[in-house]
Amino acid sequence: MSSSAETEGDLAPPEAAEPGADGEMLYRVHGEPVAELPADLYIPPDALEVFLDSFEGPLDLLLYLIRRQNLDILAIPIAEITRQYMAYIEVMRALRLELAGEYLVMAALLAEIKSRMLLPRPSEAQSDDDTDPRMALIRQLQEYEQFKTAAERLDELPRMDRDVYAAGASVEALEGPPPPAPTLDELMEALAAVMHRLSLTAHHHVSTEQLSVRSRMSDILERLHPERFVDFVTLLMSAEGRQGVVVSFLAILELTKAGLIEWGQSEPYSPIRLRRRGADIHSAEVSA
Amino acid sequence: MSEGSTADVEAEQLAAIELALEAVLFAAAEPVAARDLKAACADLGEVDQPLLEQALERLEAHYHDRAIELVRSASGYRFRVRARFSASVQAAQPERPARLSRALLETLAIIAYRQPVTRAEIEAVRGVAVSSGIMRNLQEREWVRVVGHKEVPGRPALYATTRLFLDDLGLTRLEELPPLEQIRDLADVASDAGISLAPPEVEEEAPAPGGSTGPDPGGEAEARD
Amino acid sequence: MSEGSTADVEAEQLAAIELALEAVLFAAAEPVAARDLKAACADLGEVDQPLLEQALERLEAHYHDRAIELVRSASGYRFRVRARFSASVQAAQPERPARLSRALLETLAIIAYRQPVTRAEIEAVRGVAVSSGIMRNLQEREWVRVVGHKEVPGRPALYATTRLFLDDLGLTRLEELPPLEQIRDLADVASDAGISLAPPEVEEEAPAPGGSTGPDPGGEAEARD
Repeated sequence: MSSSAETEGDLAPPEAAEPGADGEMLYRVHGEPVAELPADLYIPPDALEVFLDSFEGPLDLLLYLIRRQNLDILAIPIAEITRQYMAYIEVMRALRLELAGEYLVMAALLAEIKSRMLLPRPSEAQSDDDTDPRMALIRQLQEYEQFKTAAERLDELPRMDRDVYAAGASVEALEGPPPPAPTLDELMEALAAVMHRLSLTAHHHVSTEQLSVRSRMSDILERLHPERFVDFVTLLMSAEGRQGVVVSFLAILELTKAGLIEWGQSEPYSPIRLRRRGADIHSAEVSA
Repeated sequence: MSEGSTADVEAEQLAAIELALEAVLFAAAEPVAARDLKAACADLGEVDQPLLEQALERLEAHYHDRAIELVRSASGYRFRVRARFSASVQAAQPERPARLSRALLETLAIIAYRQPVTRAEIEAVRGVAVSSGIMRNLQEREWVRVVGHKEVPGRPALYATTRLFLDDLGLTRLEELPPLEQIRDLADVASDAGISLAPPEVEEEAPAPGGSTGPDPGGEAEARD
Repeated sequence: MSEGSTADVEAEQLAAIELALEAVLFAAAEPVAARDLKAACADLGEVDQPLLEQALERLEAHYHDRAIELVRSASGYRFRVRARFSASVQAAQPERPARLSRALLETLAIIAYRQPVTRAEIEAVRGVAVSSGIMRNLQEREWVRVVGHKEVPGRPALYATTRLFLDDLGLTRLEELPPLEQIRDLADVASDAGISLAPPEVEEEAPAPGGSTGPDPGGEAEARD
């Protein structure tokens, strides 16, 4: 491997100082020996996972390896780059990081290119044209870099609702035909579409609290003030019977859980009171 | 001389405040409370109530002859289009959309089921941004109202549905909406039957190679509040 | 005398048009197309393109020193807060949208510059699979849509960007996207590097963004809803 790296010429082989294969120290992660890390391959081992995530694929990783050494894509020292690429892949596999198949395909391609370059070239003149096995890869890398740069520039453009904001005014005062009301079907279909999408992102979960509770949460929140406490009992709306009390109670618990209201009692056994959490919350903590 | 320059500095500050308020009021989806207006001027020196009101008066005067006006309501300040331009605005709307937009319906549905809910929470569920225009629209149709503010930085508004929303749907209580489980079933049935509830190109999740770097609507819900 | 009054009448008409446009632009949640702006002035006499543009120029000039500006993007005209006032807006509503992942941005860039393009073609450029989540996200933002199907086995969907994509970036045409970096002609550089290479049939795509392969953004108007 080192001999072929030298034939590349334009890459000062950093492994010159490297001890022989037997003398290399083994990397241990979670007590398990993993692959050797070349001297010039510095990554904090615990950062590998993050590191892998920061690449968008094998092309991105290759570009990184090339750019890191200020090399021209057009003159990839295949042997050296392949060696470094393989080292990353080995470490990732040893760490049992989930490695997308594309990384392995690229590894195979690099190995193939490398072996083809070791073969003596046919001597015919036309061979110069299309036998350099690096060409297809070089083109692919160039194209990928082109779009990678384009993506960065796209992200830098001022974007609506992130960097700039639309200016609008209320149309409340305007007269006109009443807007169409949503039908229940339309609303349900819209919600079903949202839920369908959510079901595709497995980790997401829409809680299925009762609507009566959610609606009561809104009502109670609106009745509360940040400056003034309201008697807990009056919020239970006992006029609605047992059901109403239960719903109100659950709503108050939910609001508490969400950190939207706070409880107070001026002294033990005095009536429990509630208020909306407000900005003046800190100055009023005496009530606790 | 020094008096003159102090006055100049003050006039400059006032002008700067006026413009900052203008920016905030035009960008907002609902009336902006005085305290939030002050927060917007944080970089412009001490802004007390009289100074704020002075700037608001200047702003109001500036739009005196224009098509919009600065109005104050119980919940704060906002710009609105003057009533006498109703005909022009109506004439500009090509053919009144027979149906409400999907983004608006989804937003409305999420508010109905998740209320009281912040805009960031709605966005986390939908996976994409909800425009100020939609929030303004829903409030002006009086289907949605602000019932409070969440006590986190920025004090985002908490949205809930209104009485009129129920009336327009022909319901008397929110509980008459189908339970979520039923809608989930509807979504399942639709996908089993190969019916794509919008968007049309829904496919099943592939093991994303850039997985953890990809946008994560679910994870954001927690992270955002 | 009569000449003077004609001029007065014209000036009055222009002022009235300016205000009607102002009302319409502030009332709309989205950019307003020129033809809808003309429709808004239906009661104000004959309004042709030059007159409309004159009124728009006046409107733009009126906001010259203000916090908002009249801008033109793909779908039409809109008012927006000037970028230097963004900080004030963010101070009042600091819920900022989540960052877009690199995977999403790269996918979007390929679609924008190569459209119409299939998912397989995107994957070929990126060297990795494109997750369904990303394609869905782009479509939910209404930045990307399916414009047709490629007539090859499987009839894969062809993706293109929308007007909203341009609107959200403040662009009027695809050609305004930053130009793609030129791929260096391999033949020129290769000899320096001592590399032998294939004839430069390398890149068939025109380096100009959207150039010949990009769809006409105007053509999207009909298809969008």
